[in-house]
Amino acid sequence: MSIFIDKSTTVIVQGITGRDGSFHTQQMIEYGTKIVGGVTPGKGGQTFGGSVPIFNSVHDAVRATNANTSVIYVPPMFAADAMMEAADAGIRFIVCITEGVPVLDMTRVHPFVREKGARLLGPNCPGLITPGESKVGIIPGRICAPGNIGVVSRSGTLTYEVVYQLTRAGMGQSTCVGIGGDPINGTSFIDCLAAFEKDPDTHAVAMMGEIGGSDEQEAAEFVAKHMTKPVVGFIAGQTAPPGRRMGHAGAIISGSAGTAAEKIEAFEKAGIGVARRPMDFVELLKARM
Amino acid sequence: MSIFIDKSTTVIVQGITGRDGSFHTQQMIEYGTKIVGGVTPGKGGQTFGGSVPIFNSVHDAVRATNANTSVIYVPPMFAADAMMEAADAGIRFIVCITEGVPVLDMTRVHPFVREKGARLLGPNCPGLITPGESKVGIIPGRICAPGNIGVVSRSGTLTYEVVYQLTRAGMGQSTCVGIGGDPINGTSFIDCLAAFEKDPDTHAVAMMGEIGGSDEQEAAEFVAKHMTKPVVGFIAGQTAPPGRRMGHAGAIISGSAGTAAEKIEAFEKAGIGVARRPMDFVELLKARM
Amino acid sequence: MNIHEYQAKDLLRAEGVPIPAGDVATTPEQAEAIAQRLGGMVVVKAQVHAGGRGKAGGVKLAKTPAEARLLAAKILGMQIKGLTVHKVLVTAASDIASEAYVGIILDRATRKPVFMVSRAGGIDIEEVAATTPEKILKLPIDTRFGLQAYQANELGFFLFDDIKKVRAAAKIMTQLYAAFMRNGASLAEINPLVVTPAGDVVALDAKISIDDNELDRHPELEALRDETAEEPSEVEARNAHLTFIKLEGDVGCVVNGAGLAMATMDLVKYYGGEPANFLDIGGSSNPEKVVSALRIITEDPSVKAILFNIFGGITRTDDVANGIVTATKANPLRIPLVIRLTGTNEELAMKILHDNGFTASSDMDEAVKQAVALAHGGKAA
Amino acid sequence: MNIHEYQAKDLLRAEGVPIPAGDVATTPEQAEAIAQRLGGMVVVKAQVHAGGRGKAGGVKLAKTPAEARLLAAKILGMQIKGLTVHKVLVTAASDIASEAYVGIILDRATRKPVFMVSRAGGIDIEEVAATTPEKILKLPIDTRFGLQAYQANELGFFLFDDIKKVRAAAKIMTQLYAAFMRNGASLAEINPLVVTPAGDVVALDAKISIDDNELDRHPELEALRDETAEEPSEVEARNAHLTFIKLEGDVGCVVNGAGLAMATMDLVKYYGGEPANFLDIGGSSNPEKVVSALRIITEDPSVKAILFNIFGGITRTDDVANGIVTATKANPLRIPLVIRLTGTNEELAMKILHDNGFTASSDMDEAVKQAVALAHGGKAA
Repeated sequence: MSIFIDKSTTVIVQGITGRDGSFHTQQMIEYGTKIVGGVTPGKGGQTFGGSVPIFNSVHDAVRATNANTSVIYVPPMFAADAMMEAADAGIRFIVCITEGVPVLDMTRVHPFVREKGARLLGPNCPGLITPGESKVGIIPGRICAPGNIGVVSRSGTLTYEVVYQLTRAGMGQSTCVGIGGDPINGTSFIDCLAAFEKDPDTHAVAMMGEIGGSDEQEAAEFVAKHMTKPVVGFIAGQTAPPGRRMGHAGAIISGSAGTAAEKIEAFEKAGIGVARRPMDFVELLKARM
Repeated sequence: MSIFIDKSTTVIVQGITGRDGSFHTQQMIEYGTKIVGGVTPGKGGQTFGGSVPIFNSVHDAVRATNANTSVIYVPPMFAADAMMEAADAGIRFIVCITEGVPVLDMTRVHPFVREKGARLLGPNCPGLITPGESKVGIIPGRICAPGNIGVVSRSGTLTYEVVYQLTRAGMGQSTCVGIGGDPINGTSFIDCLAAFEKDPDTHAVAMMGEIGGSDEQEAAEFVAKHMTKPVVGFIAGQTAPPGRRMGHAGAIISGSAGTAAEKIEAFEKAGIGVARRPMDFVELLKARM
Repeated sequence: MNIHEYQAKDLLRAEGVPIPAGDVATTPEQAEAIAQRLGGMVVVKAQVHAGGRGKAGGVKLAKTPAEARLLAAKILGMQIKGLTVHKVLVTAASDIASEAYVGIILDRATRKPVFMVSRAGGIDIEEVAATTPEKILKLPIDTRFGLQAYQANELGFFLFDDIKKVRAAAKIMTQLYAAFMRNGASLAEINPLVVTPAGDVVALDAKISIDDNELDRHPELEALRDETAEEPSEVEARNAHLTFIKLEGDVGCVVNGAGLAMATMDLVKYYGGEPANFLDIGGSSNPEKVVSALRIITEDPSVKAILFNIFGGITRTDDVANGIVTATKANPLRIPLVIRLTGTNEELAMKILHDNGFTASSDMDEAVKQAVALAHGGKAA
Repeated sequence: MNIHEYQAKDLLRAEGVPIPAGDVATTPEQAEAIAQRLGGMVVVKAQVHAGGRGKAGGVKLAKTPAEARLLAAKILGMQIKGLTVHKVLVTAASDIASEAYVGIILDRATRKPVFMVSRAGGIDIEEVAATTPEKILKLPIDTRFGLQAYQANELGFFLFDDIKKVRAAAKIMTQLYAAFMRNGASLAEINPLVVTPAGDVVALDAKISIDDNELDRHPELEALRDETAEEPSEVEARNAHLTFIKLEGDVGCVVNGAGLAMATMDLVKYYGGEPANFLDIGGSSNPEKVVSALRIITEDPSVKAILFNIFGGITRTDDVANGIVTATKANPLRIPLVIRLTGTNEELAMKILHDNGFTASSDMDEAVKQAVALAHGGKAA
């Protein structure tokens, strides 16, 4: 088992003929992901790599392939439209890799996708991988191994770092999910934690947060209330300078300054193991399983 | 029993100090409706008629009075805002009397109200009355009498005409609802029919439709499928000239020209008694009860 | 509210829709001057609020400015579906490789603006809908989110195969939707949307109807109203805040409320008569409205009897009675009048009428029968 | 992206927000001329991307144009929080009866723009939030529907009792929201919103931050960027498509990905060092970016050692290796360099580095320890 994707997941790629889209489509196919189609308006009728049919629209692609999942590699100004198109076409799980999506766009995309009953991961995320079964996005397959650790993270390469260490220590993963670091995104820590809690093949969870906002504090509360499985967490940004981005005003709204210290305190209060260094996950998880 | 309102309904009036609002508030109070407050921005703290408190906003009014129903008499350019304010403030049943609300406004108001879980009646409607218990809107109380006929209509004065005849014939009403004639409104024939079907004190339904659109055809289908109680219907506009309003293009979308003949045929097919004249309701209902 | 083709095109041009150059003329000389300025072939098009202008001879191709003048002279003053042509649009002629239909209509069932597009353009879209509905794509737009790019593309792909034309059409969809929303339209149509031999996608004809309820918000649109293009009695009625539609019958009807007005007309027909009009005096009664209503109805020589049917709710029947008295004192009626009044202040109204020599009934059925009989030369019962 | 007060005021004026007249000056003479033109008392305000300008002496009242010139001469060139003042805003002085705070911020938790308003204006809103949170009203706005009139009124009533001021404030809320949405802002603030003794409601100061992701859509906003108002190394980094923030430490960090970059800085600190910067070379690797990163870091004299931490995913580690080789050939390093590389094309990268005399580790922990030791004058392990 796993969360969100497995070997039966059928995927279409939005922006399949673009630079990033074509590269990662190839990578996903090589990993074993069932890529059933791609979308590039105006290239409908062509194929990708001689075998994957290309369509003019997601609606056309879904009608022809019955895909349930979509992964998006279109430029940032087109990403909101791509997410909404996927949701409107009946895609159930939308993974948006695109970085640089205007945040105000997301204030409309989020309710749209929710109304259509779809799940959105991202934008500005590395996607997810269920090792040995399917990867949707850009997480390098060879650093992962099948196993029982659920991994969820706001960051890309930091996830790779932790997964790499887990794999080297013989601790495989059920699913690794990068939820992305944008202020407004589709799937939260809590969504992933809830899914991991339900998944019988996940025995423990590694969670990597960052400074800013209060998602990690809410996740900690969720862990305390609803999770029976051990969770180990890390917060990046203890040395980051305060107030360089939305900082303070955002903090007034959330009632939290979003500092690393605050988040680590919330983790400790919730009984979450706190990794001080990325390499601490292995020992902390072992101690709890 | 009754539908939508009864003697426990607590009502606030939006636009209570306006010409229409103040007149009809007085009428409603005299009828026995529980008017618990009014709203006019800038007149918060004053009272209407010495006893009904006035508030600056619906939020304030709901906080102070716990009203569950609102009736709106504001000018057309402010009506959309008034409906949304009521829904946002937690009002469960919103009755908009205002005529002349831009239709595009309603394309936003409708989903907003639905998202908030409220019911909207109107706009451009006479409201409703549960004889002997409560009236919300402008239907003249003295033409009604308590009883077992449910009345639902797209028109105002035509409703009065039919209700008047029913009352004179000794056939009282459970609730009389004017859903309004605007292209986009909140509560449909079907909503009312479903409520009447569930209401144990409604034994038969009188329904008055008009030319245009396909609401009556859909209502007829609903009657055929879901109603056990007798229904008698009337369609106004058999002699109306075609194509003077949205006419044809609208017909292309709905797949119906919206003529009286079409609607009467749908009624007959659904086993609905067809009143050829407003005065025919009495005999047709009697024959079916 | 209907506006003219040239006005609709101005609203679309403001959003960037590609439309051949043109200008409006009220005289043959102006038409010639415009044709001169445009150069080349022009089309002279009658500006009236009616369909079927082409079949009626209201749309003509002119090879020279002089011919444009001659054609304008013919078309100006022409009657199309009972409306006199006071203006012509003189516009550059386009070569046409193919024609499509694009429209947006505010739809009751979906509670949304709905796009309708078809490759079968130029001809009557109702006919396409009736005979080959699969040739029309209908796409409802959620106004909370607006028209999305993927939807504009879907509409474009339904019309064209070539991606360049798809993109051009998608852009026009976005512009048409913007015009629809910005102007509070209930209908906005481009028919035909043509592809020129050079591959350009342009709008050759346009029609926009404005939701009357939006006019308070859009005074600049109210200014587009062309009263010379309407039935004079309907203009007079609107200015008196009455809803009035002229018909062909002989029983003039004055009613409060649209539903009751239609039901009254139906009952006239039921008893063998023909209504001369639809007239709704609306909710709030005002003796002035009654005076205006009587004046408008009596201006129509085919009216043989007048029927009042008033169910007083908000409307105070004594106001109506006073209006009748005032109006008939100023301009004594030369045709019979049947009055039915009931509801708010009924007793007072009856007294006012009796005191002034009128009789009135409180029964609708009876009143309608009487009015029909009187219109047919019979006597009041 | 931050913009100056005078630019933010221009964006708000475009929506109709009432703001005292003013203009921007880069010389004392210009400041005098503006004061002359405005007449009466003026305020001379430093235009820098930093708070606390008043406390720093960057905001002064001038009674005469000559005094405005003198004050401008003092303020221009002044340092405020490490930033040099290159521009002053000269604006008509207003008498103040009361001050309020109005702001909109894009909020992560509600996923919406959220209005914050308070009667406690003029002072630091963070302090109000910390000590008397009940004095702040927070109102999230659903962008599908926009700011509704009833919400604008609610905000107005929170600030004022008098209905005229409530309506004036409500109108400003609508205008501020329009400016926020139209310009793709992440923050828009009026602080203080003042009431004058005459009862007028006007904006005395304004701050707008633009979401960087919106700039492709708004080239006119990109043009508002004032590079003279920023840290030069950060400008250079942005032009090289790097995300860079200068800090006070001595270990220069070059990392791919923001999360890993922060984790790397944390680990530097964990082992007793101080990071000299945050630097994210981003996803798609490009040897040029590495060259720029090294140049920017080595320009800072306080950097004592440089640490590369690259986890190759999309980033090809051989590209990074090539970048290091190219950069150090052109400008030989005078400080130690520690390289950690793993992931995509790791073997190739290691070979490139070895062939050019570099050593590299594949272990993050080890590399960070080394870099800290080297910065502290120790030797690489």
